[in-house]
Amino acid sequence: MRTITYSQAIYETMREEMARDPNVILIGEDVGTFGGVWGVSSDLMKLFGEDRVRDTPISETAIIGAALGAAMMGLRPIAEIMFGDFLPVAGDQLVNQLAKARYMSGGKAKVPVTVRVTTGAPGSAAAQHSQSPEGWYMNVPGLKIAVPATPADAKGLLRTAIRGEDPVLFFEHKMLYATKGEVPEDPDFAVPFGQAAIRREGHDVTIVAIGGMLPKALEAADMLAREGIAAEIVDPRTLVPLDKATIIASVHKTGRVVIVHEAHKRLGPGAEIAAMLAEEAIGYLDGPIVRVAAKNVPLPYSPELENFVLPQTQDIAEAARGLATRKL
Amino acid sequence: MRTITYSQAIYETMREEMARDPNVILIGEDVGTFGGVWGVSSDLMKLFGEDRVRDTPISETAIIGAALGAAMMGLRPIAEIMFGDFLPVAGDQLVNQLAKARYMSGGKAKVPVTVRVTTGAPGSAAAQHSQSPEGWYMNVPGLKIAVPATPADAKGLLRTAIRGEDPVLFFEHKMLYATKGEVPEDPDFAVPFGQAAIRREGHDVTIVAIGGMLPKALEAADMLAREGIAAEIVDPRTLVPLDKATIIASVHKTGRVVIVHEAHKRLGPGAEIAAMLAEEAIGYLDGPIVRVAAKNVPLPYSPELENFVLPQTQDIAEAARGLATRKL
Amino acid sequence: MAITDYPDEKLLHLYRQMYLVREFELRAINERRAGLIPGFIHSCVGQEATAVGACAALEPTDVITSTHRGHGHLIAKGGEPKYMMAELAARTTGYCGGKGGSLHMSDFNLGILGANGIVGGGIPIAVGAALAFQQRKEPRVALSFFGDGAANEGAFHEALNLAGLWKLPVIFFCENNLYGEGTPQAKQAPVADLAIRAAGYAMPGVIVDGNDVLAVYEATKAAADRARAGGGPTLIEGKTYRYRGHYEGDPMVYRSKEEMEAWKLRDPVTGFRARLLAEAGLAEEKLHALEAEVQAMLDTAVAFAAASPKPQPQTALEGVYGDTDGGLVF
Amino acid sequence: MAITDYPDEKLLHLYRQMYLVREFELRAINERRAGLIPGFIHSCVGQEATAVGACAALEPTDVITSTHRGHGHLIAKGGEPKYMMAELAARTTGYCGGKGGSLHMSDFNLGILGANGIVGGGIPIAVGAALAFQQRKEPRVALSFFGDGAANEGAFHEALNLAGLWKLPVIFFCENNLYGEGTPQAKQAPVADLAIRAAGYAMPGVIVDGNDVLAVYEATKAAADRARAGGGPTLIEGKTYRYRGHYEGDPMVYRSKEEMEAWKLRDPVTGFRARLLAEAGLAEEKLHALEAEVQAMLDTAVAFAAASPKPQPQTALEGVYGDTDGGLVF
Ligand SMILES: Cc1ncc(C[n+]2csc(CCOP(=O)(O)OP(=O)(O)O)c2C)c(N)n1
Ligand SMILES: Cc1ncc(C[n+]2csc(CCOP(=O)(O)OP(=O)(O)O)c2C)c(N)n1
Ligand SMILES: [Mg+2]
Ligand SMILES: [Mg+2]
Repeated sequence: MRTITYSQAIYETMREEMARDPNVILIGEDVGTFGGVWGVSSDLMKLFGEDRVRDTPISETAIIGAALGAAMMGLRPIAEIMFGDFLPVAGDQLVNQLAKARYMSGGKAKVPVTVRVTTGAPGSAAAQHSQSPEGWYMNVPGLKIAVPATPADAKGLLRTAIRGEDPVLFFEHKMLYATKGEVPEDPDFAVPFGQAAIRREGHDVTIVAIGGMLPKALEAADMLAREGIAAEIVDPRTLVPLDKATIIASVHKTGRVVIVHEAHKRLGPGAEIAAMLAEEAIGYLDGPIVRVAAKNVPLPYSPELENFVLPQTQDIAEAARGLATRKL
Repeated sequence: MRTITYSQAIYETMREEMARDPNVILIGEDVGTFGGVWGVSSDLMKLFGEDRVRDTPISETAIIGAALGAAMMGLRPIAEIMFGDFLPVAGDQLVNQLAKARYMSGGKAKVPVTVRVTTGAPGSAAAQHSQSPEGWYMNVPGLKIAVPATPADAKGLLRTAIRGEDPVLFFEHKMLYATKGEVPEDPDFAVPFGQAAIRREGHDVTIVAIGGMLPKALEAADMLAREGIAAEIVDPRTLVPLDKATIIASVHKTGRVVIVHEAHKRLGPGAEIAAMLAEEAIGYLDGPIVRVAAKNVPLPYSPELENFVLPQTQDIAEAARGLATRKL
Repeated sequence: MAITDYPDEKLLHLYRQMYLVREFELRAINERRAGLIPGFIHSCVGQEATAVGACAALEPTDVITSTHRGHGHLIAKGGEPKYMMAELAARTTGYCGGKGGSLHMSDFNLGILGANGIVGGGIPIAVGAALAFQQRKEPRVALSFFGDGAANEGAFHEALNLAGLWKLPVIFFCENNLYGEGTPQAKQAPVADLAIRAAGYAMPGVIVDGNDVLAVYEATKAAADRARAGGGPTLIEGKTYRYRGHYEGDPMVYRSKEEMEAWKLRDPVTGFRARLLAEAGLAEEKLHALEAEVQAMLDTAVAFAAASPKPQPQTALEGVYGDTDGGLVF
Repeated sequence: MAITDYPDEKLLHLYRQMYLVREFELRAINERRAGLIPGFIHSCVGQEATAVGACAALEPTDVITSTHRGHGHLIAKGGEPKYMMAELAARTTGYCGGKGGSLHMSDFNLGILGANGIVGGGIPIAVGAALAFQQRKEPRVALSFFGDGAANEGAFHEALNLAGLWKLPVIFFCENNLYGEGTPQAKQAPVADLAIRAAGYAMPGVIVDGNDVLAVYEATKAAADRARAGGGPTLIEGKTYRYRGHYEGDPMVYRSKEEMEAWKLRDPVTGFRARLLAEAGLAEEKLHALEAEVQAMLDTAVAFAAASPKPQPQTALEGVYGDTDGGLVF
């Protein structure tokens, strides 16, 4: 299988879906001429025209609202919000309109909108350009939330989002764009929502790693392996819906679990996974449920401070080691 | 001690603090002439003038931004957002500006802003006027979050918020406004943040009840008492900061815990409490951590549907009973 | 256009619709008091001409977004009173099966994309619908109703800018009823005429007498024709007044009896009725017949609502998502 | 006012400030390449006259809010290059102790309420500051800088409406540099002159040559005087141009060399220098001396930044809250 980057995988999927279905359009700030500030939309405007790839003014509320209205009329818009930090600028349209339109109408409104948005700290971008908002809308029923961690998932989950019937927040981690991986060429290759992936098998401790934390978790698992500790790594792939069964099965096997995300710890997405396990699988646990996450402070600019605030490979390894070597 | 309503307690506190400190102002939609759509600000405009009690246009972003800027200049604004559902309309000012101003400035910016906002379902108000957003901003460091459940706490926590140095989201539950309780007359009576209250002692099961759920939890405890089950009820009072010690101590005593909130279950505020317990107190637990919360669907209009979606006294009693009578 | 230039049917249709809106509201208010309707109602009594005049200028394939004060818009766009009443009564037969209520009624077949509980929330959605029409080169128009208060929300600004920029086929219809809840328009914006904001978005801004259904119709028709021809959006401001409280139960401390009485002299429904008789020469019997028909229709609507089943609690869990995902969602 | 009507010191001050802004930016860009500065920089090279002209019209007790392209605003309002450079270098001695960086620098003693990473985010904050001034009857003014792109955000609209309504002492200064990132202004708004939007908020809208520091100064002074006298807000649009990429590293595929070259003929800094010599009759030595002084100052600033300590990791946990709550917060 060929190897491409996460960024290319997203680009390809948009190109393929736009070629396949004239109802798919892309709107957002600088997605056209500029090719996206992250370069992801590249030449799509040249390929599909200014009508289907639209540079918008800097108006996040209008972007999401326009995507929603267009979807109601039968389009399948992809809306790009440049930084996850800007989602609150469009807060009402996301929370009160997009998420609820179908339900409030008694199930009649059709709202297939994919909101592509970046997440995570790219390094010294400070408090308003480094956040990981994956959890901010998990308490809002109606939205689905995808957190692809590999190029193949970026492709497969994005295809599912675009072809699906629901509003999806699709989180692209900035530090994953350049990562490479094998991606199937099948033009219908898709990854269903709600199916976690076991990224590495192990029986000593489960590490649930969300989005951009996967590479760090894999690194940590390598370190642990050298110490004789076999970590199993579960990548949930989507937070809504959440594949409880796979996570629970892994915890059943290992009895220990570390949940890792780059979002702040307090009520980050890991809190839901931990709470779910404490409710549905507490009998399988041989120790505390540990969360490794960003500390509860805004992201600072200084690299020294930022590194301290963000969860590091060492932190993951340490937490997992602590659990695995713990006397029961 | 005299008995007043939750609503009066809030009104009184604003009146007293405005009389005490000329820097305290109140701004919001219909807070003046109309006296607040919930009636809470009553005659404050008459008492303090149109300068200090300002009816604003319908512009939530401007309201929060104006409060923030005024606070930076030394005022202590109270900003009212009529329904918690509208917080996302001011999303950026809350999440990226108000919450982070102090930190981003290296601790220099002063942002004593109290955002008073209603929460909870008042009955058949449907999906955009019934939400419980207490958890939506818990993942945003910099904000404090108060969830008063009694008239005395409404007074004491509000005073702490107004006199404090930090931005506070102060959640007033619509169904609590008319509830009555004893409230001290001491003009400096204040309730510190981060100190939970034991609302009822018991040794069989802990019920952590947030905000508007307290009356229902007390009712459930009465029912359980008649069955011989002694429930201990913990009211966290503030979600940020969270009084972990009191919650953990109660769980240590009872070994069983039910967490109750009106917010949707998925990543509602209870997830953090559950995750915290699973991380810091799992050894004290004799059973799963159960959350009783609104189901993960938007709030429907029909009373039958709404009652089904919202957590009821019966649900709390059932969950607590299930834990307390469980074979270990 | 003089009233006599309109065909009788058109005039009768406009009158019938306004009368229906007015009487629907009065029925709904009654039925709420009587206990059939559980939720709040923001009635549009007094504002019938903006709803009816604007929608009369639209084609069936055109679409609207509406507001918290939306019953009139829905009826004017073809909404059926019985499904509306059933929705207000929270029945399975209602437009949203009882899930939406007054604030969220919609009928996608009729191009009614939804009332809205968020002030200004529907404006960007209408722009999105217009974007789809432009994209597919369909000769359709979207119209967004909103109040004077909504014109101060950020969503208004972003929506109008995008529409003006892309020359989208959309009409922004501001019903300026002089109040946003208890706050007079003059305390919400420093300009009395919100239509002047149109210039900031390079679109025409038009002010009409919102109590004159023909004036509203003509202004909207002109805007719709322009939009359909690729001429882009228009901002229309209809000056009108609501007779009743912001919501039913509003103590209305914020305005004077005199003001209210003065506006009632310019009643859009009875005023138009008088003109039909005096200027258009229509026979009163025709109006009587039509009024009786509307009353009968409303009797039926109320009976239909009352007789319809309440939803089964478990159905609350349906309709959140379009993909079922094998039940994994919850 | 003719250039000869200005006292020499004033002219020299304006030139010095512009020269300092320009040279600060070039140093910062260099130091970023050299590795001293870890984060992104959005330089304002080419836009010196708007920053300096506007701030020169303010009093020390007045305040500003700034943007992602804020170094010039800060320097113009009195910000010290060494603390700025130290902040860019993420040192404890920087304006925010290394927590803010380019996007969030502030100095509350100087009335600099902060750069901002959110387009349009600072506009409502300036309105709030003005509210405090009005409330306390202080003769102070708030000025908010923002770009042409920001004028399409909802926050702009809500902020201007509130300011116009309450006649707050605030100046909205739009630096229209013809682009928002890679998108030309003409593709962001359907109006070329954003100043016309002022009419929608009942405030004056003024267009100035943003590359002419005196024109900017005069327009801002007039607005500040009006604001201080209770006359309310003004929207000023300064037409200008940025020479460099949106950020350092921007490939600039979206504009032509010709366009860039044409604007360089109207350079705000060198153009003003030439006028000082030709029209104001200032001696070149004076300018040389001043330029040398600025260069020395910048040498010091860079050295200061480089020699300053990096923050201790644990200090990341400080400064989130003003009340400590006995450590309970985390
Ligand atoms: C974002 C938001 N803010 C506030 C409200 C509360 N609210 C409901 S209707 C209303 C007044 C709206 O005024 P206007 O737009 O003039 O419409 P009208 O009620 O006069 O028809 C307000 C403030 C809301 N529903 N949504
Ligand atoms: C709310 C928000 N949307 C988008 C961005 C990304 N962004 C940063 S600067 C910029 C362009 C701003 O254009 P303009 O306001 O004209 O200022 P300029 O960069 O030209 O000085 C954009 C889109 C942002 N920072 N914040
Ligand atoms: Mg109104
Ligand atoms: Mg610009």
